[in-house]
Amino acid sequence: MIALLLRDLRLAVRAGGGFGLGLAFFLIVVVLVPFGVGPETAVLTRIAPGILWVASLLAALLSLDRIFALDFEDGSLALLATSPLPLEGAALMKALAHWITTGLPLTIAAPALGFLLSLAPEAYVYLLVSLLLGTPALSMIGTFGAALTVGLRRGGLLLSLLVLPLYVPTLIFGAEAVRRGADGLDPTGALLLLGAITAGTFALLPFATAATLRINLR
Amino acid sequence: MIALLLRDLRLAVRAGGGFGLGLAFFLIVVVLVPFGVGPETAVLTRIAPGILWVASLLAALLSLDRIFALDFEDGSLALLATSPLPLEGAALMKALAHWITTGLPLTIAAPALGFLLSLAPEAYVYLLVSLLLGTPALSMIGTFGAALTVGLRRGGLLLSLLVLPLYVPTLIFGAEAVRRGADGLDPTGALLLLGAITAGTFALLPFATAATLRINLR
Amino acid sequence: MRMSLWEYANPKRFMGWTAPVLPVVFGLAGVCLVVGLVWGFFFTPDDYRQGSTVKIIYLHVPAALMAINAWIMMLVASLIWIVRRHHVSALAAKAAASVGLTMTLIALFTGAIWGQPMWGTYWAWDPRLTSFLILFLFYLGYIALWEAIEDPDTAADLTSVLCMVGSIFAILSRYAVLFWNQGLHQGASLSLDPEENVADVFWLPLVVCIAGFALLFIALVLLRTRTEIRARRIRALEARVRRA
Amino acid sequence: MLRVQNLTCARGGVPVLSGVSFDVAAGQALILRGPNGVGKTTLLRTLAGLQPALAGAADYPQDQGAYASHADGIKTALTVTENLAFWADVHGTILSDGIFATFDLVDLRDRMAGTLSAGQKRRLGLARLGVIGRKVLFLDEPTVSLDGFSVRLFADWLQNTHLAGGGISVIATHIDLGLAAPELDLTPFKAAPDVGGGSDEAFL
Amino acid sequence: MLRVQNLTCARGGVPVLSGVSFDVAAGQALILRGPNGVGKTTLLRTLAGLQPALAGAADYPQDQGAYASHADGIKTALTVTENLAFWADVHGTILSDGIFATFDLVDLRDRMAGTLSAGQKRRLGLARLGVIGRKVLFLDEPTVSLDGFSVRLFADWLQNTHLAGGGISVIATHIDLGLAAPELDLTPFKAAPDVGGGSDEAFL
Ligand code: HEM
Ligand SMILES: Nc1ncnc2c1ncn2[C@@H]1O[C@H](COP(=O)(O)OP(=O)(O)OP(=O)(O)O)[C@@H](O)[C@H]1O
Ligand SMILES: Nc1ncnc2c1ncn2[C@@H]1O[C@H](COP(=O)(O)OP(=O)(O)OP(=O)(O)O)[C@@H](O)[C@H]1O
Ligand SMILES: [Mg+2]
Ligand SMILES: [Mg+2]
Repeated sequence: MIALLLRDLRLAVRAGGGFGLGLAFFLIVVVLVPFGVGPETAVLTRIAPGILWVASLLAALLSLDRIFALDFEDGSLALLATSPLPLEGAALMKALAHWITTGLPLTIAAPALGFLLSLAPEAYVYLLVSLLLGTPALSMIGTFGAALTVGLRRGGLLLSLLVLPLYVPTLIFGAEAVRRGADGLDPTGALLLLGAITAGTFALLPFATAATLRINLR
Repeated sequence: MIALLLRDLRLAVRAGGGFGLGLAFFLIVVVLVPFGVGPETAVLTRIAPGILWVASLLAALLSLDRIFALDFEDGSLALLATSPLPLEGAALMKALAHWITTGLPLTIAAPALGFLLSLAPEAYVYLLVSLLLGTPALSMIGTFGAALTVGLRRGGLLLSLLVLPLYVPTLIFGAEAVRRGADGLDPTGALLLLGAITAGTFALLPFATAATLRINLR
Repeated sequence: MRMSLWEYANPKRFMGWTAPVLPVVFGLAGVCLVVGLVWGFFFTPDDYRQGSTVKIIYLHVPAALMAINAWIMMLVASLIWIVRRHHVSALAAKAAASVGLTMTLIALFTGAIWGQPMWGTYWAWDPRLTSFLILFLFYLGYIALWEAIEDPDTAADLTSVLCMVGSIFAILSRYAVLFWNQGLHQGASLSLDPEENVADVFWLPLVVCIAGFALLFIALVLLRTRTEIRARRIRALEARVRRA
Repeated sequence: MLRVQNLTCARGGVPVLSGVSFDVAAGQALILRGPNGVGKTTLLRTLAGLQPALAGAADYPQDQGAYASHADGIKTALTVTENLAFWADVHGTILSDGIFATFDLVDLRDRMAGTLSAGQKRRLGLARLGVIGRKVLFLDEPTVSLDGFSVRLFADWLQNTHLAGGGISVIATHIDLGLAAPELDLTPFKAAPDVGGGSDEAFL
Repeated sequence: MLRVQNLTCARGGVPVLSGVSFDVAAGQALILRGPNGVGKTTLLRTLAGLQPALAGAADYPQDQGAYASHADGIKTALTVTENLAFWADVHGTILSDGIFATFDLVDLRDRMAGTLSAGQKRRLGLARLGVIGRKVLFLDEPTVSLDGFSVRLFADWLQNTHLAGGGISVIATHIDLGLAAPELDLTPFKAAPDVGGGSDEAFL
C-alpha cells in the first residue's frame, strides 16, 4: 500500500508540481474575493473565516477528479482491482495522497492568507487547528465522490455537485470554529465535532469507495 | 465551423448534462458561502455582488480543462489542425460552446441566486447586464489558458493558476458595476470597460489560442 | 566580415563573454549596495514623520523597481525568441522570471513590514500593493508553466505567448485596480518635478541603492542564464550518450 | 488448471456469448479466435473477474488471474523501471534484472514511459506480466503494434518461462503468434438474440 | 505526387531519422517497415505537417494530406453516423451511404461509438478516411485490432477506390496488408548519434 502512496506522490510532483498548485489555487481564490467584495478591511475581517474555509474546500474539490480518472483511463485501476492489494486500502491511500498534496500544504499556508483577508489575530490558531482536523475529511469524502463518477466523461462537474453537499457539515463546523475563535468564544465544541466527522469518514468511506469502484469497473 | 459548435454542444448535453452542471456548481458555491460566512442579511447583502461574480468565475473555471483535453487525447485536435477549418475559427467556436454551456445559463440563473444572498433590489439589472457582457470574456480567456495547458496531464490546476490573474480585470469591472448599481451610483463606466475587455479578448485571443495549439500539437 | 550583434546570443559565445563580465558586475553591485545601504541606514537623519522606519525604503523601492523591470525584460526576451529564435534569449527570460519573483517578494515583504508602523496594518488592499500581488501571481504562473513542460523549445514558445498576453492583462489589471480602489500608498519618489521628490538626503543614497539593485539584477540574470545553458548542455550530452 | 463451464457473458447489458466451455491444463495456452465484435474482450474480462458472468462459471486457482489489454496501466510520467517496480511492489514480488533483457528493455530502463514508441510501450506492458508472477493470464491482443522480432520475444517468454513453469494463458489475437497452442473459434458461441440473462431480462 | 527529400525528423528534441528521401507517384502506395522505435510514427507525423522537420522537405499538393493513427478522433458519446457526419462537415464533403457498406458499418450506424469493440472502432476510424476525401494519406498502423476479413476490406478500399482514384498513401505497418506496394525499410535512415538538429543542438 505504501507503494501506491509513494507512486501517487511521485506522480503529483512529476506532473508539474502537484504540491504547489493546489496551494496556488487557494491563494488565488482568497485574492479574488476582495476584488469582488471590495477592499474595506472591516468587511473582510468579518467574512475571512468563511471565505478561507470555502476556499480550501474549493481547492480540494478542484483536484478531486484526478484521483481516479487517470488510473481508470490507463487501466491501472482494473489492474489494481485484480491485484493482491485490497481496494479499501487503495482508496485510503488515494485519499491520503490527495490530502498530502492538497490539504496539508493548504493548512500550512492558510495563516499567511488569513493575513491578506485581515483575519482577527485571535483566530489564527483555530484556523490552523480546524483545517488540520477538517481537511482530511474533505479528501476522504472527495475520494468517495471521485469513485462514484470515475467512469463518466465530464465527470468533473457532476463530481462537484455530488460532493459539495457532503462537504457542508465539515464546512459549517470548520468555519464556525474559526469564527468563534475570532469572536473570543469557545470553539471546542465545533472542533470536536470536526474531529468526529474526520474519524467517521476515515472509518467508513474506504469501504464505500471500494464498493463503488468495484461497481464502476464492471 | 458551425459543425464544430454543434458537435461540442451535443457532446456537452450527452455527456451528463453540460448545461445543468455549470449551473449547479454556481448554485452550490453561492449556497456554501452563507454556511461559511454566517447568515446575517446585512453582511450578505454587502458581499452579494462580489460573491456572485466570484462564483460565476469559479464555475467557468471548473470546466475549462475539458475544452481541449478530450479532443487532444483522442486525436481530434490533431485532425482538426490538418483539416480545412482554420484553428482560429476552432478556438472561437470552442470559446462560444463553453459560453453557451456555462456563461449563458449562469447569467440567466444569477438573479435567482442573488435572491438567496439578499442582493439589493436595484442591483439585479446590473448583475444581469454585467454577466452578459463579462462571461464571454471569461470563456475566451479560459479557452486560451486551456490551449496553453492542453498537453499536460494534471493541467487543471496549472490552468487555474494561469487563468485567474487574467480574470482579474473582468472580475473587478463586473463586480464593481453591480456594486455601484446596488449603491445607486452610475455603473456605466464599469459596464463600458467590461464590454471593451470582452470585445478585445474576442478580437485578439483566438489568434493567440490558435498559435498556442499549433505549438502544443507539435 | 562585420559580426552581428546577435552573434553574442550564441550560447557558446554567450558563455565566453559573460565569464569575465560576471564577476565585475557582481563586484560593482556589491560596492553600490554596501555604499548605498550603509549610507542610507547609518548616515541619514530619521524622517520627521516616519522616524527610522523610513530607512526600509532603501530595500523596498529598488526591489519594487527591479520587480517591474524583470517583467519588461522577460517581455523583450520573449519577443526576441519568437522573432529570431535565439535560445539564449528564451533562457534569459526564464532566468529573469525567478529573479523577478524574488524581487517581488522582497518588495512585498519590506512593504508589509513598513505598513505596520505607517498604516497600522501589514496588508491593505491598496492599488499598488494589489498590483504587486497580481504581478506575483503572473510570475508564479509563468514559472509554473516553464516547469510543467518537458520539451524546452515548446516551453519557451508557450511561455513567450503567455508573457505577451499576460503583459496586456497586467496593464489592464493595473487600471482596473486603480478604478476599484484609491489607496494609501506613496506616489513616485523619483520624479522629474523636484517638488515631488523626497528630500535630497534620502534621495542620493536611494539612487545608489537602485543602481546596486539594478547591477545585482543583471548579475543574477546572467548567472542564472549561464546555469540554464549549462543544464541544457548537460541534457544534450546525456541525450547523445544515450543514443550512442 | 482453468475450467470454463457454460459461461454466458454480456456487454452493455446485452448477452454477447453464451454456452462457452473449455478447459486449459496447466502449462497450456488457448488462443481465442473470432471476427471483430464477437466478444473476445468481453469473455476475457469476465474470466478475469472484472465483470460478472450472466451464467456459468470459470474456475481457476484464486488470486492467480491477471488481465492485460491495451490499457496496461503504464504511467507516462514514471520511468520504465519505476513502472515495473510499482507493480512488483503491489504484488509483493521482486523486480529482477532479467526481465529487462527478456523484453528488450535494457536500453530503455531510465526512459520516461511517455517517450516510448507504441511498440516499446507495448513491450513494457508485457513485461509487467513477467513481474507480477501470476499463473493464469488473460491476454487481449497482446502483440498489437509489435514488430516481428518482439512478437517472437514475447512468444518465447510465454512458452519457455510462463507455460514451462506451469502457467496458463488465454489469448485473444488476430495475429499469428507462432505458439503451438490450440485455437478456439468463438463464432459458434455467439449469443442467440433470444438468449436470456441481460439486465433487462426481468422486463421481457 | 509526393516527394520527400533528405528529411530529418526528431522526437522529444532528438533526431530520430535523417536523410529520408523517396517519391510516391499518384495512384501508388508506399509501405514503411522497420523495427519498433525506428521512427515510423515520427516520420508520418512530420510528413503530415503535425511537427516541423529539422531538415529537408516533403512536397505534396497542399491541403491534401491526412494523418490517421490509433488516436482517430472518435467521440464515444456520438453515434457512428454522427462521428462521420462531423468530419464530412468539417471537410466540406458529403457523407454518402456507400461508406457504411464499404467499411462494414451498416449494422452499427446508430450505435454509440463508445460501445463498439476494438476492431469495430478501428473500422470507424478508417471510414473517416473515406469521408474526408483527401488525396495523400499518412497511415500509422491502420489495421491494428482488425480481423482478417476487415483487413481485406480496407486493403480493397485503398486499392480500388483511393489509389485507383489517383490517391497516394504512405503506410506504416507490422502486418502484411496484402497490397501490391513497394516497401521501404527505415532502418538504414536511423539518425547517427552525432547528426545535428535537435532542440539542444545549439548547446553542443
Ligand atoms: C506589501 C506592500 C507594498 C508593496 C507591494 C509596495 C510596492 C511598491 C512599489 C511597486 C513601489 C515602487 C513604485 C514606483 O517607484 O513606481 C513602491 C515604492 C514606495 N513604497 Fe511601497 N509598497 C508596499 C508597502 C509600502 C508601505 C507600507 C509603505 C510605507 C508607508 C510604502 C512606501 C513606499 C514609498 C515611500 C515608495 C517610494 C515611492 C516611489 O518611489 O514610488 N510602501 N512600493
Ligand atoms: N452497449 C452495448 N450495446 C450493444 N452492444 C454492445 C454494447 N457494447 C458492446 N457491444 C457489442 O458487444 C460485442 C462484443 O464486443 P467485444 O469488445 O467483446 O468484441 P471483441 O471480440 O473483443 O472484438 P475485437 O476483435 O474488435 O476486439 C461487439 O459486437 C460490440 O459491438
Ligand atoms: N523524449 C524522447 N527522448 C528520446 N527519445 C525519444 C523520445 N520520445 C521518443 N523517443 C524515441 O524516438 C523513437 C521513435 O519513436 P516512434 O514512435 O517514431 O517509433 P515507431 O517507429 O513508430 O515505433 P513503433 O513501431 O513502436 O510504433 C523511439 O525509439 C522512441 O523511443
Ligand atoms: Mg477486443
Ligand atoms: Mg509508431
